Amino acid sequence: MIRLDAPIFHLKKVVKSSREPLQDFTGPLDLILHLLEKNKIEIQDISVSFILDQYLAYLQKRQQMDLEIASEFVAMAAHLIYIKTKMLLNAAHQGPPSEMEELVRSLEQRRQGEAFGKLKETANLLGENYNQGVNCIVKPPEPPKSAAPLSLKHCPEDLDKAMAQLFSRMVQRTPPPMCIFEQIVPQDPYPVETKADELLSRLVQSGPSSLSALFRGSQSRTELVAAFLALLELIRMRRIRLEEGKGGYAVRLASSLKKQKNITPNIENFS
Amino acid sequence: MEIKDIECLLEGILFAAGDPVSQERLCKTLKLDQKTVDTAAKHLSEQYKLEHRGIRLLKLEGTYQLCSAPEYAECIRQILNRNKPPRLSSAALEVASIVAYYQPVTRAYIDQFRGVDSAYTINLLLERGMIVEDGRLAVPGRPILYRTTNAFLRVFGLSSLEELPELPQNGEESNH
Amino acid sequence: MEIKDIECLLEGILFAAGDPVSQERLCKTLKLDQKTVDTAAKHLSEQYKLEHRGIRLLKLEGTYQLCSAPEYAECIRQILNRNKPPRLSSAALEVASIVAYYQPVTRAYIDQFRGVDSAYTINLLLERGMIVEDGRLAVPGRPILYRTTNAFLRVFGLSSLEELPELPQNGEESNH
Repeated sequence: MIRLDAPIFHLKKVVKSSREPLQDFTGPLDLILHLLEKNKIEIQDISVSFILDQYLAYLQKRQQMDLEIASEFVAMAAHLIYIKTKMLLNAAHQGPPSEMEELVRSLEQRRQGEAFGKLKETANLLGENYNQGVNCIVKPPEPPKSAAPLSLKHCPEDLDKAMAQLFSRMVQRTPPPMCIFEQIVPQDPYPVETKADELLSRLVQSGPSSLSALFRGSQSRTELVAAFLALLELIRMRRIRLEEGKGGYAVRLASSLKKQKNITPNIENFS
Repeated sequence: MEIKDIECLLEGILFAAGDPVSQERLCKTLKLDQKTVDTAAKHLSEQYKLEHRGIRLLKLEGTYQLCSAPEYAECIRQILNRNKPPRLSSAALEVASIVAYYQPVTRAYIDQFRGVDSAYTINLLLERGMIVEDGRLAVPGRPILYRTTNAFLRVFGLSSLEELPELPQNGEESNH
Repeated sequence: MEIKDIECLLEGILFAAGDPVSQERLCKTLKLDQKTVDTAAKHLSEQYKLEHRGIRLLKLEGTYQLCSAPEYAECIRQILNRNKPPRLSSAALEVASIVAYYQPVTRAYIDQFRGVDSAYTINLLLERGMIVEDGRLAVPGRPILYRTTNAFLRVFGLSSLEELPELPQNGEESNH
């Protein structure tokens, strides 16, 4: 990963006083809040597109990014767009106080808050410490050298209890009575064998058929499934052939069987 | 056990642990009184500094932790291919300070104090392990309380919260 | 840089790394030749041993690594373990019980008994040495059979399998 220092953002167009030095702020939102606080800019003057342009240019420049910085940008951009949207909407409808007004008011409150001012001073003091403190690098715990089966401690009764629990679960697991399923599966599955018979006699009587026609007239889901399985099995046994035609697939009897009459398919237990 | 042996054992334990180990647990397991453990720790710590060793012993609010000597940080990062943690933004510093001085605090309290929504910054500090959730306040909504961690003390070069610089006087009294 | 400084720096680097660090990387980043690095490492390693320090320096296949001194292993384990002795999860207890009472058993048998997939738990018990593989069942697929070990007996304070508590009454007869 490319190592990135926090980028510097220039907000020349929106900064009213040129005397304010452009500081190397860690995030653009920080910079904006700082400037707002010092009355150097007004939130109305912030051109969202201007900042977004810088942001996008920055993204293009860096293929690999420090995710932390990138996420700060995304958060900032989203925040600004939100404020701007609220502003635009409020210009048209005189609604409740806008986010912008709230922000400005909260900034004023913030200026008034003495406690906060003092805390900020102290925070800056702490910030200097931080630059030292981050250089104390800690290490991850050492992986245990040996598995610790010996330090495990159980009494034999734990085994007993575990078994009792298992047995009680097993009782619960005895299969539910069939009557519960009667509603769900109202009839026996359609036998594949019967379906295969049907399909063959239909092909013998009416000649080749389209694939979909063979499924038509099925009364239930299981009959459909049976038809599908029967088709597969008949193809496997080379009784019928599936051919691709213009309008889709056609099913015809395999030529060797065409002349035979009364074919009884010999499909073994695959239903 | 002589004090020298205790020092060596302490070194081994703290090395293996990596994380801070509480004084209490050390005393209990080694069957030593607090004073002995503390003397050994202090001596070990001084020795590290005196001999310009590559490691340092930190005392953080009733716990001990080893860390690398700060003067080698740059070289270590280079070898291990690690980035220097980004500077804390002033927002993060503010939130960390509010939590440090007034802990345990709720998010609403921090928001009110700063006059802006601090959700993003609180999450950042949580991710960096500098603050943790510490129960909930017994009021409607049961908001989460936050407090600082040992990692906070470490990165701010403090060995306990008592070492926080005093706030300038006539600070307002405040509630959560 | 003097050899003493290199030693201290090496200590700091290896401490922060935790994992092994290759000689090559050390030489390259510190801009030192292999011999110098090796001399410093050897000296540091000897010093650790001589002074009965809590850490040791290992050289393994062109890498260096710090680890805690083996003579303190038991003590370290005691401290770093949680306060209460670790216990098996209820899943692990169930699997251990099934193996204990019905051994040798296959995984399929355990799965069926518990009604859930037990692969992870079986591996855990294998890793902990509480069960071992014991041949294969002579059926298609030749599934592995498991039985309990002496370590299992030790953990449960049993001197033989005959001392296992009697099974609860409603125990069903079952086959593999």
